[in-house]
Amino acid sequence: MIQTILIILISVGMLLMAFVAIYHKNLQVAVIASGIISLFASVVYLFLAAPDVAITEASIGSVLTVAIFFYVLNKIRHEDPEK
Amino acid sequence: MKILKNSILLVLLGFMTWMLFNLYKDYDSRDTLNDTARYYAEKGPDETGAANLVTSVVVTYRGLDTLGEVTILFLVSAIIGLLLKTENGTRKTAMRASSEFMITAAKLLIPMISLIGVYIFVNGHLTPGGGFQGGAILASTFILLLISISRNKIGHKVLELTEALSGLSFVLIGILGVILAAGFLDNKILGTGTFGSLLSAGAIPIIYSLIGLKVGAELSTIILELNQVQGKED
Amino acid sequence: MKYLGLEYITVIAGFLLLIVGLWGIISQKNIIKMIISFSIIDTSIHLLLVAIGFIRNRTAPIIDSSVDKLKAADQITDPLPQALVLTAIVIGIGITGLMLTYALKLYRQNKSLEINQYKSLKW
Amino acid sequence: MVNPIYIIAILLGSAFLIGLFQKKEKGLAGILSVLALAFAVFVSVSWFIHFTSGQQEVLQIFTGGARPPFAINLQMGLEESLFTMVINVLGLLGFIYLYRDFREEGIKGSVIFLVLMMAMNVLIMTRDIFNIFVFLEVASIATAGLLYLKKDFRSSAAGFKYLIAVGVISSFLLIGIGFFYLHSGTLNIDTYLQSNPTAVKGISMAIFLILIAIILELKPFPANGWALDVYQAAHPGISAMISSGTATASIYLLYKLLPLSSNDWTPYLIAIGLITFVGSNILGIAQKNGNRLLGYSSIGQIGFMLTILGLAPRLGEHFHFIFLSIFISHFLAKAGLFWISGIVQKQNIKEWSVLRKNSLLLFMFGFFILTLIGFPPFPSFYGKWQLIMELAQQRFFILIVAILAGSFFEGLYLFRWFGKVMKGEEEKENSLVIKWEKILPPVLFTIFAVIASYFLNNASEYGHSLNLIPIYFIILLFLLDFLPAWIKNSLVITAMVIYSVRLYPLIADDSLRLIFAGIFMLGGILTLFAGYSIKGKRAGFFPFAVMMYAGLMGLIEAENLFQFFFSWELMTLGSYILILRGKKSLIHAFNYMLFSLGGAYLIFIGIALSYFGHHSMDLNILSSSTMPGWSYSLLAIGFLTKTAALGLHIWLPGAHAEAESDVSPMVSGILLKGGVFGLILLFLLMGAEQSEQHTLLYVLGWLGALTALVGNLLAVFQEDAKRLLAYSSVGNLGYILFALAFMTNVGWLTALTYSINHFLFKTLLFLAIGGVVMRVKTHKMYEMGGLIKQMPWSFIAVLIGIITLAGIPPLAGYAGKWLFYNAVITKGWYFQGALVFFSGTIAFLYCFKLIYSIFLGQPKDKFRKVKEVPIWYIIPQAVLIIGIMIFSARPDLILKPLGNMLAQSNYFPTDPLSWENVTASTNLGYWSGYKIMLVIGVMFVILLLWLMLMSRKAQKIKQFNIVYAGERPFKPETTHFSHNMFSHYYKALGFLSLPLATGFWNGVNSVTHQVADSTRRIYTGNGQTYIIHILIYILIVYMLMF
Repeated sequence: MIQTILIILISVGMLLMAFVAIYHKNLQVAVIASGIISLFASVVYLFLAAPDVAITEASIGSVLTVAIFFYVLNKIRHEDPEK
Repeated sequence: MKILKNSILLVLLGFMTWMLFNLYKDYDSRDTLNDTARYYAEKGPDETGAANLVTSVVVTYRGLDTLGEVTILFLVSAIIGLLLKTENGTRKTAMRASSEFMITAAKLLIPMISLIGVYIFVNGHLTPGGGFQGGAILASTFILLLISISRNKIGHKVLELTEALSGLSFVLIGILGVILAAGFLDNKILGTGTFGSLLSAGAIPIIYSLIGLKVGAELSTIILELNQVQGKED
Repeated sequence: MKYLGLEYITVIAGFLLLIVGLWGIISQKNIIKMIISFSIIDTSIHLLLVAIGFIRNRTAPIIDSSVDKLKAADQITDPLPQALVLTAIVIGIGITGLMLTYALKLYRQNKSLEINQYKSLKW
Repeated sequence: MVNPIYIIAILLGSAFLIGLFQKKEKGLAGILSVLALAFAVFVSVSWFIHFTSGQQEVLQIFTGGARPPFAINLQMGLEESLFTMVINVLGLLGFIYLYRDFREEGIKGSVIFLVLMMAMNVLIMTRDIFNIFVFLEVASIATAGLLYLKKDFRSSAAGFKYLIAVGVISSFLLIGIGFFYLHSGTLNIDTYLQSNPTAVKGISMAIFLILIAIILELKPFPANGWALDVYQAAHPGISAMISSGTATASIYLLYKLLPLSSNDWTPYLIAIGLITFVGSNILGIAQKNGNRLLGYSSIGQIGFMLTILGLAPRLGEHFHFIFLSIFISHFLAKAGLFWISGIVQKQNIKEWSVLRKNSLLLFMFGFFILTLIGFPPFPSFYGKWQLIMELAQQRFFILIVAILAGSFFEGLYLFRWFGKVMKGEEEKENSLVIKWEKILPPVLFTIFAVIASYFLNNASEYGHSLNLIPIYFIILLFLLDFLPAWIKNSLVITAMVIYSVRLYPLIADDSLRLIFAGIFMLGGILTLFAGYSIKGKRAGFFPFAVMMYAGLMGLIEAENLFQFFFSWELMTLGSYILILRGKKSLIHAFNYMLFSLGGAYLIFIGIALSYFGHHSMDLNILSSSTMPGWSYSLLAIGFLTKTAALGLHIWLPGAHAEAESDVSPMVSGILLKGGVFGLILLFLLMGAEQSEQHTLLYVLGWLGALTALVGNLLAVFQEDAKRLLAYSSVGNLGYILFALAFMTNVGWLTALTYSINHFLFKTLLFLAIGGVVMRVKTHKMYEMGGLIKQMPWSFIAVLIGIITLAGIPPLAGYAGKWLFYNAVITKGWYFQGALVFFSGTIAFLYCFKLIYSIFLGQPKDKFRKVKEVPIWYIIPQAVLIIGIMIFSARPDLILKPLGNMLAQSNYFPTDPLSWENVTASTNLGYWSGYKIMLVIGVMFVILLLWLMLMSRKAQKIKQFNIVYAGERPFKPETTHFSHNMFSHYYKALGFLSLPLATGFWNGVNSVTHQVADSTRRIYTGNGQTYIIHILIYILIVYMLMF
């Protein structure tokens, strides 16, 4: 039962984060929000008896993907049109 | 105008939801394993010798998929390099000055985290985790390395070498499977060993380590490429 | 009560996330946002796949102390979808990385991140 | 045999190995890649040979040490070996083509290329659904990666759109795969099929998602904007790989996955395919960018293949042949064209005229274009024929119409492009740089296409009945094109003589065929004589001249409808290119081709309709058509496009007038008879006098009469000598049609007499006038004048020509007229007869204009020194004049056996002519060509003598005699009598000559363009819109299906 409630909460959290990711003006925040979705998802995977997937999603989905996003965003910010 | 467009899109999405709901309607939770999964559960441990059945599926039964996916990362790292090549062909690395603290921390942390990564993929056939996860962790240490050490010379060469050699070995082991065992990527080219020990499960630990190295190298290359680009106008 | 099982909730969450992701991809003009939406879609599909492999009250498909090797078939969940998801996750980061590189390149060439600015090819 | 898994291992291994190389080792990297690709070719070819030499057993390749469905397995069977073979050959050549580009960019490019090839091989061989997903992703990423070869912004934008679109599509694929596994418990195709699947709603939807994703990968119209952008932006070498390679793999995937579905996809695939085929071909019409145009064409062809795939259950045993024929032509031609595009490096199709700088490239371009359109003997013709016939047999008439409409639109833009390349404005800069590695792949693909044609011809149901000797001769002429013109000309003439000798015994007892064979062969040889006057090589003339004549002869020889249509198309193609050779003939040749193409497709449908319910292709099936009204009308309209009946005539004047001097007589005097022969064949087979098709004949009769009237009337108002003759041909063919429609013995004799006459005098006139035009270098008659002194021979030739034309006794034209009156009176079509009679008098007007304006009156200063036409023009004219004389004096030589045949063979037994020596008589009167000749001859001599006696005292007036000269106006020609000669008639009759037909066709043209132009705006260029298209597409198909 606790699991169910937790999963529902996490799911709601994922959806909220998805809206943040889509609608937040600041791209950095949006990227982090998408990383949080992955993190939440990896928690769900743990509940669903999939530790392998959970580790992968956490390390690749939330850490590395976000890192790549940041590298690119950083680059874009540095290449301002005014320069 | 924008509202109109958005409402049309919403209607479209509404239909999409309806379609997916129809897919959901027929979804029913399972209470037994189907034949395929039952085979993995019953025969898997003996055939492959791996305790982690996901690993046995990923590395052996569906090894060709894994080969494909490793290839994807390999491709992506190559493509990014090609796409971001600057006009005059020279590339500069980031020259951000790092604080002493960062360097010290990195020196401490990097070996430790790398070790964790290696541990994860070496034990892929026993515990959760494996090549991808370990590789990803290796790549994270690489990010640390980039942040902490300026003008690092850990350049493409090492990464490319790791990438190519591990990829080649992967393919070669696959071919050995054809020659020595029942088919491409068959892990039984080595004995399956004692169930549950590190040196067991035939070629799985080797393949998974190679995958780990390769994934790590590839993800690092991707990051390196993106980082090098960053240095262009600094 | 049946529909309160973890897998049902996850499937619903997956579908909803998929819809939101699709919405993002067709409504957001910013290509970074489009790529974010794409990775949301990716995550949603992973959720679906893992839920498909799940069987209630069973453990992870790893033969360890808690699982009897001989009765594994009655104790573990389906390992195959998990294997598929592993593959899919790695493919996902590959594609996301490539999309981002294209975004960067487009920004360099056009100084814009708006998808409707890239219409030099049409008709 | 080498295990096919090594293809994958070697390709991938080399890719990884090249990753090790340094920049300076790029030569080595290139060699390694070529070796790896060659190895792949070797393996797949050896398997293909293995399977085609009788081996049946399919090889299963297991991986992962377990049997399917637990591990992934690959399969190598006949189909797999074929498709991997073509893809690997493409890969090897494609790599060689791109070699230099890869080299310049370092070594990573070859890595991506090798991986792409590996992915395509796996996609074809694998039997596992998730494996398909993985390697589809590999292929898409590699494709997106290869776009790096072009560094411009458009290429990056296209790459991004492509990635996003493919990403969304593969998301749906993955969902489908997941739910498929949930419901079926397996990922293996074979296991699922063997498990006797029942249609659970859930699984059918999962399969729907999988299939729709694969279909979307095939870029169905209109959800394909992303693909078009890629085609346009990518390096052409890459576009070739996408169009021929990836598409091949995807279509094979669909073929492999289709059996999964328990839903009947047939109607959906057919609809998706046809919408794509017709839709993108219509959009292609408005496209100016070469690569994008090729993209449209690619997508259209893939749509066509989808349709065939959908029809597979209905086509039964013929499916493989049809599919292969269409597939292989698309595969070879599209890759070839993209490769050529890479050599040309021009965007706008107008600028492609730079191809003319290299005749090999030009040849290959034309070759590939024609392969795409499916002209015989190119490979796709056989498949298309078989397909249409099978569809007819199963009453899918709407499909036939749609397919041919799509083909027509495709032909439209491809021929326009072709024309622009052949005749468009010359490119100034000399910028065609050709490297060996760029030219080798298309050359090899051309050769492959020839080989494919050969095999398809042998494999096709009726192919063995074809006489391929002319085709081989045409190929030989292409190879000998470097020789000087006179050698080739002699060669062709000799060949035609030999051919005639061979043919004669075959048709000796069939006077009808004999006459037409005579016209085609004799005419051919005579007109070729004129070609001796041309110096140099005359590159590219003879193969097509022979093609036209081969087609015409094929019509005569045809024993079945396949041969007939084959020859018809051959004739069309040859004549099109001959016409295109004229200086200003670009637009006219294009119009000719459009009408011919449309006409050919109508004939095609007509044949298909007649074939329904029969099991042979014999010509006789026309006589028992189950839908006589439709099939006869369509066939008739098809033939009438070639004879330029009113409304379908607008292509003729320009085409005939602007052709080269010796080509005009070929296409006017000879080629038009091809259409007449078609009509004759049709009318004969429709079933003689007791034909049920009275209405059709009545309409055709009227059409003939009106064509005669309008054609002649329009001829009157022409200032251009050749155009005048051309319009006169329209009118003359109107007579022939009118007389044929009588369906009586005398009527047909009339028509045949007219045909022979028209051949004799029109060839003569076009040769004579063509010779004159060649000398004075203008077509305008009012600019000529007084040429009788310089060109007495031409004057005589034209005089005899117009006497025959106008039907003045004693020459053969009069015979036609006499027969004509008899026929009209017997038939009772008085009103139409009067119309035709009236148009006959109009012919006097333009005949007069022709002879007067050119040869009489004041000679022009600038033409004082022109010489008589070359001897090579005079010889055939002399022969023709002799022919006219003989036919005038002894018409019985031809008409008697002909009349007997018509009477005896139960076609037209009633009211034949009765012959008594040279005198023919009906119940209305009698006529003897010989006596008339004699009488008129005597009268002529007497009158001439009398005139000479009377005018002994007449004085010659010098040209600049003040009485005649007056003041010299600013533009002297316009005051000339012959300028605007019949303007007063125009006031009275001009309304009849209003360009109604031209206006109508222009309207059709502009509407089509408008539709194309406004429809293609759905491709906004916005990647997001493309994704919305994809989503809508999925939804619509889903709603239709569930």
